[in-house]
Amino acid sequence: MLKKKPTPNWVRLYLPELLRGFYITSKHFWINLLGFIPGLDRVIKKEVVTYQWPEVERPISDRWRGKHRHNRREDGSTKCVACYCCSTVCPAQCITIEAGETREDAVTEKVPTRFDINLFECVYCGMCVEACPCDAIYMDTKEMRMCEYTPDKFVIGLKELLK
Amino acid sequence: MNLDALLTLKLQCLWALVAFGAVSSLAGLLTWGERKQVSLIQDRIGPNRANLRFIRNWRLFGLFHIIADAVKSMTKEDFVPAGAYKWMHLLAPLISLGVSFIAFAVVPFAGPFTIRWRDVPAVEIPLLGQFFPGQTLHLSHFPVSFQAADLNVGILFVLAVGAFLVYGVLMAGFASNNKFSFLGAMRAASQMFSYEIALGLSIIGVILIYNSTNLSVIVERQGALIFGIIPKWGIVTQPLAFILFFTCGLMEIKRIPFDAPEGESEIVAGYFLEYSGAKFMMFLFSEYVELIMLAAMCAVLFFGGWQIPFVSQAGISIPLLHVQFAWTDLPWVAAHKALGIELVNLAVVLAQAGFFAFKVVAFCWIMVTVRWTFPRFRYDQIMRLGWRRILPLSMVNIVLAVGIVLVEDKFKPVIQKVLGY
Amino acid sequence: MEGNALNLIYQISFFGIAAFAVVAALVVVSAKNPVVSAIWLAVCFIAVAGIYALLKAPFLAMVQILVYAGAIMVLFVMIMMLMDPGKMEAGGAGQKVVRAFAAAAGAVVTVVLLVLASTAGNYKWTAWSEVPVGTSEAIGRLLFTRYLLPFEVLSLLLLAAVVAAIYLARRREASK
Amino acid sequence: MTMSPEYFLMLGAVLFGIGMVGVLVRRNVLIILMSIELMLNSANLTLVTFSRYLGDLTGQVFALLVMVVAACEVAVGLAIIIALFRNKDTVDVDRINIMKW
Repeated sequence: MLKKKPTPNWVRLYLPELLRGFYITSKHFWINLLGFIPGLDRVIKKEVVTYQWPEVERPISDRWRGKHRHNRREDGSTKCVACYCCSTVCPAQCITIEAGETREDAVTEKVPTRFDINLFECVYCGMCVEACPCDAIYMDTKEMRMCEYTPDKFVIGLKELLK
Repeated sequence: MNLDALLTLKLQCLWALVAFGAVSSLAGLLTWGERKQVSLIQDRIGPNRANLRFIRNWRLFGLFHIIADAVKSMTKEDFVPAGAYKWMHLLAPLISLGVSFIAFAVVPFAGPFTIRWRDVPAVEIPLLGQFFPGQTLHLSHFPVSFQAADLNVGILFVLAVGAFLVYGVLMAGFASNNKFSFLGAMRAASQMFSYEIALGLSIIGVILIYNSTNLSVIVERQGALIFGIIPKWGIVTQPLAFILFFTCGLMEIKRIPFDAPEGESEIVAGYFLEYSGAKFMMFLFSEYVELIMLAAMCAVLFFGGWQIPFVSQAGISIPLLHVQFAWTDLPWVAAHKALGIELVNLAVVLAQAGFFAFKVVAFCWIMVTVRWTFPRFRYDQIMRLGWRRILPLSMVNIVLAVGIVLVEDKFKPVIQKVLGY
Repeated sequence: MEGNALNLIYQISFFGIAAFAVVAALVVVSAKNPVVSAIWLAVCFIAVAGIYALLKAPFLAMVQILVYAGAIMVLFVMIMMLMDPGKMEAGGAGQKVVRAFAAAAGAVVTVVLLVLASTAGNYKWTAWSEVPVGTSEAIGRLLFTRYLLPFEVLSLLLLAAVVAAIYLARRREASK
Repeated sequence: MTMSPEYFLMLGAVLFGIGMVGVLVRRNVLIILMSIELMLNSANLTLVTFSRYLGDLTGQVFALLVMVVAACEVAVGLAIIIALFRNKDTVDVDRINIMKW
């Protein structure tokens, strides 16, 4: 069992600990404030972590999950074979797939005629990427600014995914 | 009553306007300053994007956010919930804002200043003369006080205003017809009780030491020197009282360690939950005015008000170090005797006002830092701190103050002889 | 001329404040919701504090606001908020005859008092300039010398009241 | 200034009358208590008026003492009201007419 240590009396006085906290926050304030002064910013290194977005783009990690895309074959068609793996595993159930007939060149047995992802419902968990057997769906577009004027634009289809 | 009484009345009205303008502009700056300061504390940049598009995208560190906020809140929908007391819902923010300004009537912004000039007809003074049409202004030996009302019960006035501050909160909470608002109002009322008493008691020490309830007299007596070198500020004579007063003051204006009435994580936004647009802005603004009020009171009662250490209307003098300098020794003043000393005195008064403003801003800075350093107390912790720690401590402080006064009275000749004050 | 102007300001402020006080008092006794009447009572108290200030009693004016508006009325409002608002508004007309008699009695007393008050101008009173200002210093000096016994007795009364209030308002588990 | 005292006294009389009517007419015990406060206040006003017109501070000292009494009265009165409300669930004086139950 974890024994609770009694609080020392000097901590229970409040004031010393309050002053220590005050020292920490005001240290941050003064370092950052002086760091913004043009001449001094070489001497005092400010700890500000803000990126001046949108002027400065923040570097996005390769593992970052964003808007979806489909991998293409060499002829430009999607690698998806409409196996429903992604839509089954999707916890948000935001993927709607309708399968179509075999392609004429018989590379695959099925092709998706409709592959809709509702970006509002998507939770960006990346499970569809894990589940895909054909390496078709990816979330590495690094697209984070998804802005439209109407909500229906956020249901993206094959055309958008293959862009 | 002679002419000068009426003139004083008019000048006091004018000065009230000036003080109102100064305080409200400082409060407006604080709405931006607090956000900027917290962002620096948290290693961010803070508001910096509002700009003047037509003047080369000027940003001025986000100063235009003040205007942008005002415009935004004014144009927002004014929402009154169903089942609310309509007039009370409207009156609550007005009372909060109005009352918080009133306390500045007794704050001395700078030292007393006597104009020694000739009498002039009003028409000769371009701006001021409009208020006194066709009169002769007796400007010879005309005392000017930078204080709207020199009340001899100044401290009590501030306390009374502070006691009335809770009404805006209570009315807002009651009129909103919302359980969260109601809880916030209840918390505010009970907190007020717990801390109002301690606030009054902590000031009593200061009243005893400086032997007055008049704020301008208290400030003036803080100009004395202990041991000939330490300024007799409240913080020196009553350090415990300062800590207690500051704590209770933070409670009174509902700043963060004690902001249970609005506690976002518990009761959403407390008493101003049902407010939007301009009325919400009024609550926010009154909070900043109260902040400045507490800062000004701390400066006046404990940090010498407008007193600049060792500097007076006569000159600079530090007795123990034998530094003596009279303004009349300045060559320029000696050359233009009458006008010169007048202008120097004016400059001293302005410097005092500037020093007071500096103290107030410094306290505002401290309070904002306090806000972003300490977490909110739990409600029962606030009550326990108020009744079981601060109240007994403030009573102990009164006993201490009485002891100091007695010792000072008894050994006055000895002290004067040995220590020279 | 200037004396007259100040006099006019004085009179205007008196009548303004007095009107405010009377209107607030009327709302207090006629409002349905006790919280509304409590807030108007606070307004009335502040108006009376203003009258005190006009009567050269600044200390008393401040104490009036501090004690009445700051402590007593907040206590009232808080107690009311502790109660069930639905049950707080005691409705119904009650016994109409008794109320009519009561109102008449009140009116008669008011008229008698008014008549008595209106004769006050016949006497010679102290002039404004000779009246001492009721500062905290002056009142305190009187309180601690000539009226020390009442002061001490009242502090005892306050203590008794505090003990009584705690005893009465305490929740008793044993009785349930 | 040069105002005669009867206006102040009349104001006190009117406030007293209003408070008295409130005590007699209203049935809400909270409002009755508030009306009593109003009456005490008007008495205070009269005391202060005479203090000013007699040039003597005694009236003000007594007004101060009356305020203390009023504070005591409110504290005890509100405590009684809370106790009553807990037991009888009402603040209507017409329904608080049993001495014991």
